[in-house]
Amino acid sequence: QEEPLIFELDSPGASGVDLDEPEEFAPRLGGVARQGRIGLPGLSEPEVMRHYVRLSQKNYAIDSGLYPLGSCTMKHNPRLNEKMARLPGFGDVHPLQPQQTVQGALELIDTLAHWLKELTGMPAVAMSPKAGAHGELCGMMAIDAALRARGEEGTRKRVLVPESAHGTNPATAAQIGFTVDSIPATEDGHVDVKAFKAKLGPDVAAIMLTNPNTCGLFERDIIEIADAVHEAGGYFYCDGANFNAIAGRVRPGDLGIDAMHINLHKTFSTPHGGGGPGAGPVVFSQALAPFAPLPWIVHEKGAYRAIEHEGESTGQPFGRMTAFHGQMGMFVRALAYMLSHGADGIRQASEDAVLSANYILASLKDVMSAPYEGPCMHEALFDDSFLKGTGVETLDFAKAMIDEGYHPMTMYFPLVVHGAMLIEPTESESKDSLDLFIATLRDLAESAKRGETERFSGAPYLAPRRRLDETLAARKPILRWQHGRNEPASKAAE
Amino acid sequence: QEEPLIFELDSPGASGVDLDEPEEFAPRLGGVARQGRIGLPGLSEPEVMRHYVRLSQKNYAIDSGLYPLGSCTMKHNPRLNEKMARLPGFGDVHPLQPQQTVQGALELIDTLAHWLKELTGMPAVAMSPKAGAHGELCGMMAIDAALRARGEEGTRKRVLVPESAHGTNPATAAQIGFTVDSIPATEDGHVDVKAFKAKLGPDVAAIMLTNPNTCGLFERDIIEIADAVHEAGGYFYCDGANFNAIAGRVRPGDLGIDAMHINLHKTFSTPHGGGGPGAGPVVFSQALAPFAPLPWIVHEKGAYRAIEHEGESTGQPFGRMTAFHGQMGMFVRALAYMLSHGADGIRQASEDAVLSANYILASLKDVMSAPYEGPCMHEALFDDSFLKGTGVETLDFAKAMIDEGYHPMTMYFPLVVHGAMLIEPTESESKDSLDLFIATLRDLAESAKRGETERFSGAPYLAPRRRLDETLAARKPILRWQHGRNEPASKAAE
Amino acid sequence: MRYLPLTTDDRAQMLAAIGAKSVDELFKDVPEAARLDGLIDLPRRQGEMEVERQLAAMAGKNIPAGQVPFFVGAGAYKHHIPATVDHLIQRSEFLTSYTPYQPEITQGTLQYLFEFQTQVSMLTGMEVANASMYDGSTACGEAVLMAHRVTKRKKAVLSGNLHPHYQDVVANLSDFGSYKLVTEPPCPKGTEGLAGEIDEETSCVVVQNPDIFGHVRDLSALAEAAHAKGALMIVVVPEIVSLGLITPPGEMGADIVVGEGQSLGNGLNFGGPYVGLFAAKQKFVRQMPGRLCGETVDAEGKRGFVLTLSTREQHIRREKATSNICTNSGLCCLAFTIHLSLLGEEGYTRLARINHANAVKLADALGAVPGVNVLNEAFFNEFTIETPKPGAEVIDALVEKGVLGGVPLSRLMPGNDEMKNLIAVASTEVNSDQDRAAYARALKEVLA
Amino acid sequence: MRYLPLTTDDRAQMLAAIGAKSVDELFKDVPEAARLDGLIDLPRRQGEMEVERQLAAMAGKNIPAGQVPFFVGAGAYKHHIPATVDHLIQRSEFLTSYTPYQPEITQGTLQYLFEFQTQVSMLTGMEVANASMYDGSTACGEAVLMAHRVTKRKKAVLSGNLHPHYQDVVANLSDFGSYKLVTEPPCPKGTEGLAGEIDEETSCVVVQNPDIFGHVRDLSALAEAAHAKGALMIVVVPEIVSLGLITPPGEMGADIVVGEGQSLGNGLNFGGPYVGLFAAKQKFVRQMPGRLCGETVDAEGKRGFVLTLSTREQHIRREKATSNICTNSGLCCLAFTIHLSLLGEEGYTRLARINHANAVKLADALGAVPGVNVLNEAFFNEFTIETPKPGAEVIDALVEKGVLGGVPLSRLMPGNDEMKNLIAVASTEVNSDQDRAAYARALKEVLA
Repeated sequence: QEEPLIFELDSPGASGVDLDEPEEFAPRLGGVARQGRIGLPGLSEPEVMRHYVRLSQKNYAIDSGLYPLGSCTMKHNPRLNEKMARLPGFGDVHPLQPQQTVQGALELIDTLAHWLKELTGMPAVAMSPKAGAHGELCGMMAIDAALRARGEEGTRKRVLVPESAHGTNPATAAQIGFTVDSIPATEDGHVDVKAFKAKLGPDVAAIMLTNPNTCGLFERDIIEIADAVHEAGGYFYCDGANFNAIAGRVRPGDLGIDAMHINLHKTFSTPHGGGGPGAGPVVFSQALAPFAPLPWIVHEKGAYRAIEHEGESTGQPFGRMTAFHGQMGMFVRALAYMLSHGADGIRQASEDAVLSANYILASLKDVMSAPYEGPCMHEALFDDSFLKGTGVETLDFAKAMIDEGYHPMTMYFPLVVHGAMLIEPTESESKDSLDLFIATLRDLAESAKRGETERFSGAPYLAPRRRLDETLAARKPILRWQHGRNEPASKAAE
Repeated sequence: QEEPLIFELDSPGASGVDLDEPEEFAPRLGGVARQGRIGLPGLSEPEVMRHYVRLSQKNYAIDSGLYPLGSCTMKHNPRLNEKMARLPGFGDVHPLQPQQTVQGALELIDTLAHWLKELTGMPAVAMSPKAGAHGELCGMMAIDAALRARGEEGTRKRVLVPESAHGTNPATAAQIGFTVDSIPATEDGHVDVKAFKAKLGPDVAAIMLTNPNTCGLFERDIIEIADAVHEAGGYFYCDGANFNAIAGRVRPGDLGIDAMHINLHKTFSTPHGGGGPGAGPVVFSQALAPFAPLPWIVHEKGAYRAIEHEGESTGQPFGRMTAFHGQMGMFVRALAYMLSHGADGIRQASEDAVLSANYILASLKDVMSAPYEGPCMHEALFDDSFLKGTGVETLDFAKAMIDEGYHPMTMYFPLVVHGAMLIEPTESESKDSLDLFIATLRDLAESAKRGETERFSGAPYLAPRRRLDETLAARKPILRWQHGRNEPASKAAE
Repeated sequence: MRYLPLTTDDRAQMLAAIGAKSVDELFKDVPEAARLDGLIDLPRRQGEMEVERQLAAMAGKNIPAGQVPFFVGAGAYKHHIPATVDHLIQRSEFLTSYTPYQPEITQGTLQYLFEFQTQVSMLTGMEVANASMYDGSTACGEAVLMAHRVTKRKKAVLSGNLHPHYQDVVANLSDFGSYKLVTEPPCPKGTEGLAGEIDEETSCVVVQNPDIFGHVRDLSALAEAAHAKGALMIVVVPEIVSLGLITPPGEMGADIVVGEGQSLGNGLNFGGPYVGLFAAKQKFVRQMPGRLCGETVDAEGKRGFVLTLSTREQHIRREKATSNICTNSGLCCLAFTIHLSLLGEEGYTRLARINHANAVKLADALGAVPGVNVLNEAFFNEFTIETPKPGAEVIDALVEKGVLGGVPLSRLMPGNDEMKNLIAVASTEVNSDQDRAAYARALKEVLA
Repeated sequence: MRYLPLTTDDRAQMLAAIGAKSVDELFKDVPEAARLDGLIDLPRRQGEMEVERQLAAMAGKNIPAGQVPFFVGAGAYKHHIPATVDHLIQRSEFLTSYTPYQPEITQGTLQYLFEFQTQVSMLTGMEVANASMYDGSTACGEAVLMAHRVTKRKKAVLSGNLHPHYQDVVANLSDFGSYKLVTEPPCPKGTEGLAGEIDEETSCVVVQNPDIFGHVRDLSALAEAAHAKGALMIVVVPEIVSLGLITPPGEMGADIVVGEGQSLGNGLNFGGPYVGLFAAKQKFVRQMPGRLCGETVDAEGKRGFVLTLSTREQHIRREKATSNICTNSGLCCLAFTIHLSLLGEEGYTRLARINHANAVKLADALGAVPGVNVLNEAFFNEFTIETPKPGAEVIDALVEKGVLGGVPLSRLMPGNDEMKNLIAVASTEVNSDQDRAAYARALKEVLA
């Protein structure tokens, strides 16, 4: 049974809520009362329930299977965290309530900030960024603010970004007016330090680096890189997407980093939710700490206080990233996760993530092709050379995994490797689960080499949908349902 | 991917909880400390989560599809009810807390009792029975207690039960020492009043009747029946399984009934839960009220009090059905449902249930065969005469529904009709949903008549399992997993 | 009406299809005298917010166990339940699924029932277990009836230290079933000798471990005495966590074990729903009440599960059924099974040790209060104290001090003077040192 | 470690397969100077019960909106959310699913995003909407950047009655992006004239409706003025329930509409996560930021949904992307969409009427308190009162009386003397007659 759109289930006049019409009163709308119908469908509660339950059944999820997504950590989401985030004292408090009525909420943010600072060895953190990319923006703004304070905002406009970087890095730098200069990688998957140094100069504002990098490797020359950029008068921004590989084993503060965002969902297990909400607090070095944006929490005279405006406390905040305090819901979940794991558990989790990735790398590199020698960090990178001549592309290989009950790995990223396949098993998988996954990928690789191309080119066969026509979607965008045009696109397209 | 048993996922030593070993202490177990291992498997939290999520995905549920089950009402379960049952004031109170600390819990039980009494027009209710069959037992015990009070327990041992009754009726009567005497049905699906009257006599303790009856019909002679059994010195027990057809339109108390259980999950929407827990409060007439079992709630001097022992209040309770107060969790859900619906909504729900059943009967009686003329109440009964000569049995027909995305209807019940198919759509289905169901059944009926037997004999083809060998299961019962015998039965059976 | 999908238009169209002028026509078989024209005198429909308010107001009048130092037991226990449990049992596919009579589309339910049966067998040390009963007390009643069927005898001997409510349930079934029952008087010292009551007419002896006073005993000798007379021993386990630390009844010679499984996965819920455990020796399986799930294969030879041996049950056998039961505590079993799966061997046995350790500490703390006497030599997580004042008064006075201190045994056995000054006190993993200190302090004040 | 499935044995076996002696070997690329040998100075792992206790203790120090008469708004609103919403968004398949880059196995997510986009378009009266932004304030910032891209101009004119935090977010982006910004002073009377500031360099004028003081206005003339100069009108909707009763911005001539969707389906959450709404005219679609879900067909011709027009996005375009955004508020959209689906046309518009009616009643009640003046002629569910004492002091004094009475505007605009005695007061369907009476009574006492 196909599931219609909610609009196609309309019973005019029906509603899934019972609300009593207010008693007669004189509206005070000043003449801007809405005229005419909006067009929303009417459904009863049981219909809405069934509709969304059925929709959910078309989704893959970490609760039902492994996600081998590199750079997009999908780990176990404990339900304790969900329960805690729903405590009325957290879920049902308003960001503009009088501060004496939200002391526990402020304490929670302050406590989480303490954990993040300790784990990173950095002296300050901005909690408000709403997602990783928002954190990047925050970090680069702080760098720009620091440059202004030095009077160098006009001269330092170049930001160095490795080829292998996440797309958000150059996009962020460009959004606030920096020019992006690309750093090449060495053959073994690291930043080319020599080339990097050659690019340094008085116009360089910062380097943006991911570490562990997107090839799954730890940048072993990172301290040298930090020293060099600092010596050249620039700052070191680290993309913290991969912090989950090293948390508890390495502190970014010890590596010379000036700013780094932390994806709470990647490292500290707030659920991905089908694409958000996330949270991206940014830790700062002493050099950048004064410029951290509003608001922040201070603890004085036995009480917590949210600093909401410049001048209420020390510091030269560069401004405000978002209306309120940030993603409180994610904060609660992340802190619940951290308290559960503790310093020991967080370290063990990082080790298990790295161990699992290396186990996959070691177990598959004879049938698939790995561009770099191990050991890797928490992600194992493969390229498509093992598919050469088989007629099977990376995309086909990945889609065939769906028929075996797996979500595909990250494909075609990082760009520095041809037909890249980046696999991050995370610490959440049991050895049995890893072994089954390895066996499946071995089987697929051997199948490809045997020339069983049909298994790949038409895949997936067993999913709720066969492969979807993305070109059609982009060429003639249909971005909403409309009355009267409610036949499926299949007919409309004919 | 197949899902193993939890025991087959064992990682010895692992655990999904973190508990600290207590400090050294001197146990006081008097020499009965357990020796040796229990044999429980060790799993982490993520593994347990995934295991049960995957198991759930093998289930059909009302949230994802229609259940056309006659006599086993499967209606929408509002989540408000779940939320209310989990309020700490209900979910986290102990049945033996001091009564002054559970006044609200006692109030809830008393309020629900009031609603049940008003809806049934009966003066008393026993809340403690744990399920419908437990309620039947309670009701028949009250009848026996009343007979004892009259000194007739030795002489009145015969209970009259229609052929069409639920199996629990005779089982209950037999369990407490009554003999069961069967009443035949008329050709039009009702109790044969003449035959019934002929069976009355000084040895008759009671009649047990379902109304609306299991053929989906209202026993139109019910008042005459009640009068007759009363005149003969017996009591009238009504099986309340079908009360949902008439709630708000007819009060059993107005029909001469002495005792009736109410399945809260059938009539007032506490979720079925894969087979329980249920709840089966029993309403009583004035004649039986004094014999209601312990405990019950009284309201006096502004406070609620639970009467837990004979002599604490008036009445001659026949005893105790269960340890505590009954199914509080179900009480909360049922009351939330009743308050939501209100007197008006409950009546409308009954009407919609009856309307929907009649709509199905009217829409299918040309392609399927209906043994009785309508109108029916909340269930539409069909027999297998339309399958005659097609080679398709009722069972096959029902299993073929699975491949169309439906749970089968109730089959081979009531026993008075050959190859019975009893369909109860409930008030929870939209007209679109009913129309789709009707269209599917028409298609199947026509397919059967066209002789497409394969579609039926091998069904289901698209379920998580094909048809299961129930004979093997009963012949060589394997009722638990055991170490060392953990290969699937398929191999063991070879 | 948010729960009702049919609109006025829909209803009109459907009536037209049926050929009826009004819904009233469909109710024409109802005798006119009994037709209600108007609405019953109850409130009209209300929105979610209003219903929430009313029920929250009622809930707010109760003191939840989690909000105070809490020591109430006597057959239901406050434990910490992992958040995973409630999340999983609320999944639509479990919560709103029907009894698994159609096994092809209910393997989820059936597989967890099979897992549940296996877990219950393991914990109790028995060969087989059913898919649960309503609760411990009704399971106990059914066990006695089953013993009568197995032995074809009609007399049961009940320990006086069996939970009084359980005694009442058994007595009720025996009474209406015309069976004979011998019940010993309660023995607060826990030294009751039952063997002497067992004779050639006795079908079973029913004994609880830990008993209502918290005493833990070795029942092997009693089992031998019962077996010597051809009778069965039924052991009642009121606190399933105890089996993480105590020799299982199966190893003591039990023939049938029943128990209350609430402690694993299930909240206090003011007494229900709970989950009755029922395990027995393999040879008695066809006399067991309740649902059984068994392993089998499907048409393609794949392992699968079905409800089985239903020839014992009422929907097939009607008046010849082993029991009238046609429900189990499905969702409560699931909660039990998930909680126990999370615990595993390590967690379950450690949880039991924590419970015992906490109870020992509490017994020492309360025993040190002037005038208080702990009756028990051996116990698990519950014990009995004797106080210089009546237990019921002490408990009420403790409420005023914010402590829920246990169950006065006079509440369970009114009219028995021996119980007047006794209180059953339970302590689980949820009790902290502060809780215990608060109790001891409050008790001292109350008794001063 | 309950979240970590690997056992010590597993780890040893895996190391052997890798050919490493220890985990340390795998971290050999980390510079020695930066390797941590010991544990970071933070607490060790804790069980669920302990974590729950700590967090519940923190939560217990806050006053939840649902427990007091509550009138705080200014960009986030307390509404009643049906239980169905939270149940559904917690389904594992929604909660723990990844961004739908693999559409074949994420049609659930994609279809609700398509439904969400349609609903947002309908409410705002716009042609297209994206799959959400972080929140209303960041959506507002992105809207200004988009206007700059569309018009190829660099100056924005901001209403002084735009939420001050939103102003800050826009200012911040403009500042670092080197764009020009003209911001009007706030106008508590709601009579601000913005048209005069719009010139040939202006890319957009940004105006909020209802504004920070609660004023509701017809913006048609402003739109015409903007369009006359080739500028766009961006309308900010801080309370999405308002569109059940107010003319949608699309009908007033808006080119881009952004808003805060928290009110539907999402809790207050102390400020996040919320759901930013972003709608625009069709012709601007390729300049929109954020994810877009579109309809297409699969290889068998069946309707399906995909993320589309990703050539605007950072993972393809890198530094040439329309925005650096690579997240939406997926689960918050779902909550929004489910709540709105439950409401439907009837429920949504009635909810808006109830909100307005309650606010009108409250305005009358507070306006009757001696010394209190209601500033607004026209409003939806929020209005501004002027009190004889400083607003911040009044609000603090109300807290002592158990009423959370609103937002002192001096908190949002410190240093602006005009704001000193003003309070923004919101009232939704959750406020009862008793709540309003309690507020009026307390206010009277505070001002006495």
